Amino acid sequence: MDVAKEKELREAEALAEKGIILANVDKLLNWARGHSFWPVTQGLACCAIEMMAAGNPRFDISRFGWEVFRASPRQADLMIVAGTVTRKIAPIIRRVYDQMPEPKWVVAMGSCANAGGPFADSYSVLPGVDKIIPVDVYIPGCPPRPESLFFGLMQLQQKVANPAKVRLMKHGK
Amino acid sequence: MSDNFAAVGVLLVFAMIFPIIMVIMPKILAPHRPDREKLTPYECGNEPIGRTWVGFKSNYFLYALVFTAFDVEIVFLYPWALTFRKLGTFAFVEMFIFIIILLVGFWYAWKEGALEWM
Amino acid sequence: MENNVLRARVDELAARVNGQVEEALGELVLTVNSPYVVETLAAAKNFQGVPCDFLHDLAGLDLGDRFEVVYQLTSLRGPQRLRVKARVARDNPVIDSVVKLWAGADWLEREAYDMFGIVFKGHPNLKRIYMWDDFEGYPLRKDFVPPTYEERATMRVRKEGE
Amino acid sequence: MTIERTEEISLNMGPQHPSMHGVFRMIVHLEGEVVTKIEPKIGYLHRGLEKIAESRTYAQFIPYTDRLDYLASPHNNLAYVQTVEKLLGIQVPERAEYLRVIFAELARIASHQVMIGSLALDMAGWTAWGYCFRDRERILDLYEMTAGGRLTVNYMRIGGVSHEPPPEFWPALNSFLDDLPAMIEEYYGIFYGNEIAQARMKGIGILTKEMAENYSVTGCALRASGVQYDVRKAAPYGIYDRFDFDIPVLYGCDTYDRALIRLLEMRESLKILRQAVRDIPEGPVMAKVPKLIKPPAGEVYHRVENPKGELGFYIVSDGSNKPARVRIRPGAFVNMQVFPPISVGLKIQDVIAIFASFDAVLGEVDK
Repeated sequence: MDVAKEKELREAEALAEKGIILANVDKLLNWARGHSFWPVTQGLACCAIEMMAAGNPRFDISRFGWEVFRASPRQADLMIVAGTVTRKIAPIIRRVYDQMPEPKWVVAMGSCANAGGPFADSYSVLPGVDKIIPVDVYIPGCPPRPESLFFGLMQLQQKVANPAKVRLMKHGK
Repeated sequence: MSDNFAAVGVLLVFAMIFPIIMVIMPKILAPHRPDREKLTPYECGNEPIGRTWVGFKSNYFLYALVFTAFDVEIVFLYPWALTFRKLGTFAFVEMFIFIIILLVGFWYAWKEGALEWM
Repeated sequence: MENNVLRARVDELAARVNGQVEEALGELVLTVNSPYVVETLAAAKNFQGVPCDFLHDLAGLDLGDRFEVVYQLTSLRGPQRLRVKARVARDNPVIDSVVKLWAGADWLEREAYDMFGIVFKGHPNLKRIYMWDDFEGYPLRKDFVPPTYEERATMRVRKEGE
Repeated sequence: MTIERTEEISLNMGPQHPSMHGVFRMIVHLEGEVVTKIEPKIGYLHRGLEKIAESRTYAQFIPYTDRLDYLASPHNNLAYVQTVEKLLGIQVPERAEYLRVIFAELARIASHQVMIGSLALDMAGWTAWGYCFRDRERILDLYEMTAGGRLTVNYMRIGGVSHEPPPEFWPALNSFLDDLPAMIEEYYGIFYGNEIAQARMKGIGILTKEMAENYSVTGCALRASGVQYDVRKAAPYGIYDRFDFDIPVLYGCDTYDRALIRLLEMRESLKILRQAVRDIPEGPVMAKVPKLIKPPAGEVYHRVENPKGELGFYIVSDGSNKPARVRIRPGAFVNMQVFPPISVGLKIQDVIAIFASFDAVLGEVDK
């Protein structure tokens, strides 16, 4: 069954489940959330410098509305894990993730956060942040360029804007 | 001086209702799933250490006192500043005596070092 | 001129602490046994004329049958450089700490303890510096068995008061 | 009950903190706002680089040195690669030496720009941060044009450099060097000349000369405490003895001088770059190096003037193609030991400025 029909079915199912008003409000909210992520500053290693470069005048993350880097997880809804996750910092990252309020997403930036990267066989590195927290978007690269960080965040925007597609992928798996 | 207080009334009502709406909106729309881990105090990701209920330094309390004293003074100045032309010179002189008295208080606070930052 | 003055001082010091002097790629290396290390370094610190009074680096070394603690000495006042290697037994690796001579050795010794398990007697607060406190084993030893993938993939439970 | 004195608040400035330059953690014991004790805890980015080095061949380890001090990655390559060349006894061709000096000095300028930017940002100086990162992008373009990578450049090889820079590298480099003096003036105007920044940095975090020498402090922190010592002059490596530049030294021993000396060093790096661009010879960029590098058994210690302090490599080889031991002596790791003693008795916002003035990058500190 082609994707458009499937999406059509999902929309109908969401509509029936929530009723006309709430479904539209949800769509509006997801649109708003997608266009204004507030990332918590979880810069660990070299990818953090590329994340800073993304926040600076040349690449300028504020063209997309994601430039508000909040230091405390209480005011953030997106965690960009930028850098190597060592086993010593793993519980701390898990706790910071838990302390973020509910509509939250995680972007694993860089091959260290994806699967341990060049240090995967080291005794003190966690092979991938998805072992401890659910990750939504993986961005390859060591360190990924700011443009690929934006591309990854745009994929997250798609994912947030239409959760039906997410269910599609889950069922599709 | 226009005295249509209706505008002030509308502003007052709107000023009360608008914050209430802003408070209620998240309760309706935002998902609310507290769990034990989320409710622990945030200390850069670590286990919270040390007692939070700690006797803080007394200088902080002095600043609060000095501030409220002169804030109340300004509250008295506002109505006077709006209408002192109609009240004539007596109120004018009266207010300056009031300010001078408070200046003495300010000088004393300064001398006693209440304004020194730790 | 500089070099053989230093060479003379080092030879005379080596005689006193029965260490061996050799030349490795243009650098003097003085190898001593661990009990003499503090005395050697104190003497090297105030050589007349060519004091090697700046502790540049302190590193652990696992040579299979024994450990070695390598001190790189340089100086801010001259080109003299000296490398002192202290042999430490592998079964009970204990050596005197040089924090008294150079306060800069504090974290370097903690790192050597963390990575090799070499105990520095007299160190003010000898604890692991890189690994978490209840990590078993000393990673840079040749016979260290690294944790398996499954063990590394799970989040470690944090000890109280870390 | 009467409180004779206030109780101490112990505050966790943990690994996830905007002004901790990565994942440094310290427990600060406060008396009101005055710091009474600091317990630094590091190791949150310890990736075990020295253990990894023992299971990689000599050439395979070069990209790992980029990730040590990832703000000045060509400079780390230079340190490691020169150590192995000392072990092998290889003579690097002239042009490669000059290219190495150009990339190393560009790395120094980029690293100092990030240091000035993050020091200003830690004191809420957003403008200086924006300016520094904008100008640093031009250096990253030069890296990318030549070696493909922006941050972790991996440009140097054992025996030379990986390849010749493209023809448009030289005009871009010259235009950057022409604009650099104006950039330095701009940074001074925005950040150093601002009296709020001066008031917050002058006289804070005094590191005396004897204390610096006793704590084996190296690099800019040492030169800001009145010791005119720089490895490029004291024990010249590569071809640094051919360039005439002088070593700036300041005697204020405080945070302001530790920050100002980096600005002066950028001016010196400009001089070196001008001379390097002027008299770079033609010729090959890579020496004849055997495909399989197996250095003779032996050991060598080599140190380099990294923008963060002196970076030392101690390599012990047992004749096989993998090193028996690679010991990395990070500059910032040793410098950080002096941070707790000099910041006791100051206010907490001063402690943040002192920490930023030491410019510790946790990739290098934690190895």
